Amino acid sequence: MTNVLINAPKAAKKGEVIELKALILHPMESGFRPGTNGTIIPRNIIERVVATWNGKEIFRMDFSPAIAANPFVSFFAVAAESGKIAFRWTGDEGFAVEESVAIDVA
Amino acid sequence: MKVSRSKSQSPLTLPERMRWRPALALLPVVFAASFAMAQAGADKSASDTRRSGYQDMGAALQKMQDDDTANPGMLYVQLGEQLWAKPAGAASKACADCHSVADMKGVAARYPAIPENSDRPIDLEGRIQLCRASHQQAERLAPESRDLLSLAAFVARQSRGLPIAPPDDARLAPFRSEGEAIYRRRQGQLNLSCAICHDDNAGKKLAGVTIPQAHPTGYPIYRLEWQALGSLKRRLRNCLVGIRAEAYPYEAVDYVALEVFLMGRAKGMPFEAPGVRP
Amino acid sequence: MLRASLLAALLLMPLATAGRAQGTSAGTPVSYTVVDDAIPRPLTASPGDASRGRAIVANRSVGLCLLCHSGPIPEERFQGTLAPSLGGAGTRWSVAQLRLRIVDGSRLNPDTIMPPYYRTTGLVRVARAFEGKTILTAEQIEDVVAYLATLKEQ
Amino acid sequence: MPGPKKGATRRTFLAGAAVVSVLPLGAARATPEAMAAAIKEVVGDKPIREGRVTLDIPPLSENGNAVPLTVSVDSPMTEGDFIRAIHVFNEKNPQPHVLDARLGPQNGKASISTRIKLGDSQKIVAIAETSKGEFFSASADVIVTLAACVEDLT
Repeated sequence: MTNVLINAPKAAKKGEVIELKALILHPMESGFRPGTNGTIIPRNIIERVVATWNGKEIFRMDFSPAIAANPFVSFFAVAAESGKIAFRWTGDEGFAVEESVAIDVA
Repeated sequence: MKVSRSKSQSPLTLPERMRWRPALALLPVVFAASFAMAQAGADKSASDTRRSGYQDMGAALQKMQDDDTANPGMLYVQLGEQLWAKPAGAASKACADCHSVADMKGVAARYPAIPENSDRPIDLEGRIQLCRASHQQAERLAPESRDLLSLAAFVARQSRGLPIAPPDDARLAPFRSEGEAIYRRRQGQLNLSCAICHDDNAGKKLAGVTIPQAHPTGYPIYRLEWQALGSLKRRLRNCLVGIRAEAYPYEAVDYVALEVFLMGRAKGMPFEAPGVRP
Repeated sequence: MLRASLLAALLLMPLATAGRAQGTSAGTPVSYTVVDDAIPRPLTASPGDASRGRAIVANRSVGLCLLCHSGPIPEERFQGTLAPSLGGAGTRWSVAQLRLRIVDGSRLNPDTIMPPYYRTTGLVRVARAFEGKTILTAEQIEDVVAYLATLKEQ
Repeated sequence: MPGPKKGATRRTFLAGAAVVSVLPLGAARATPEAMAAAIKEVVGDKPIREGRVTLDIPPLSENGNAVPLTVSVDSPMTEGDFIRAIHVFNEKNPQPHVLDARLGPQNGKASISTRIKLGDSQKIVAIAETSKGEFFSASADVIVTLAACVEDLT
């Protein structure tokens, strides 16, 4: 099941600054919260998201447990060339999800 | 697309996932109607003092709900869209084999309703469970499970912007009365009723929180307190816990009666699902 | 007027007696006597402590008071607007009147939204965890009364 | 987090988690001092100047579980003059360093948005690092409303 929503324009003019937004389903369990039995629920967070444009890194963000559940991130990028914008989230318990969208740059 | 997890939880094969990508990409376009448009299009007279909980939220949360690319409820709508098309149960049938997505327009805005060959109302989640049992021959989904909420969110999303329109069915009247009786009954150690807070004191502050009028305009909602999507039943349970009353079990008919009453009370108000609430 | 109040007190007596019959374990109400619109005698042998009472009032999950009321407790930022400010409560009411209003305000106004802090009967669908228990203990009620009595300023 | 700071910051995150597993919750709260220390870890002894950074966060949040925030920095974002990193810090969450975003000229605009958890009302600080190694900051005070009723844990 796809647990990711990426929002990026389908097409952009070369040199245009576009906004990229991404949402991912993840509990971001902080490791500070007691569960129903009173013991602390183990930490389970996404630690990092890296965005690439045709394989070249354009943005990364390291998360702490203070990032909200189902993390949302948005940033900007200069439309340089047609191709693939990919997001890769990695974190605790071997979490690794990659998702990409295509963009036409003219 | 690549999904790798040490504890893999993806029941779909890769080709299946690929197949649904184009539909997913269309999501924001298909459902672009904003809540502002919904408000404008709603049939509300000037003397109507009813307010959606949306109107009691700050600008930041209103924006979170309105922007489909920022509303976390849309993650579940997307999951629901995938489940909608996925065969399930012994009949190996998908929702999509019987219904078009377009047919779902307005459905969530008129539930709870009494299904064929029955004399009792069921809510939207109940309708999904009934379809699973009778048409898909699939097991019941657990209350508040991600799959059930996602399917409900996907169906509810098709009614965004439409006025809440309970069915004109006289058989619902006794259930509406029962729901109203529960709404007005004092319960729990704190001896409070729904009406005491949400009719008599709506708009005032309970601690720092504005008490809403309790119109179920956006269910299932993404509640920040839950950090997840949840049903109207879960929200009702929260209130019951708050007044230290024994919550009804999820299967209780009492909830459906309350839902019939509340949806009747919100008749004509625009449907917002998936709503975002604090 | 006085006769009517006394009559009311007498009518309420059987309820109080019934309370006593339930025993004295923690959470089970001790009996009390309503005179006019007040409970003149403390619920406990030792007097309430105003500073403990303040802490109970300030605590959202113990006293619950600030969910509905505001009060002169500046460190608690979010206070309710459903009910009158607690400021001046000690001027508006006597200790005995405060006691009844907390113990069971519904005896004075059946439509009150004030929860009955010291009643276990006549309640519907109480959560199992709270069944047969009062919201506050007799000691806590006396502490809260002692605190509210100190609130002389509006 | 490229460069020598990576390990240090990462250790900070993990150390916080480890402490909590053995101490009561209250012991792991970040403090203004912990925030200052976390900032020093990123900035070193370089001066931090006010300005150029805009921290957009609602002054009042109805729920601390997801507080939207945007940090924008005034920068041409050219090869010779760009914003290299944006950091966000807080005073009262268990760990003071909330996020570390890495940018470059390819971003065109130095602006990021996300949502953070805030357990209580507190001060938030955003710090931007320029390609020339300068640091600029902005801060905001956020009031987080406490939930009136808590979720059923059963």
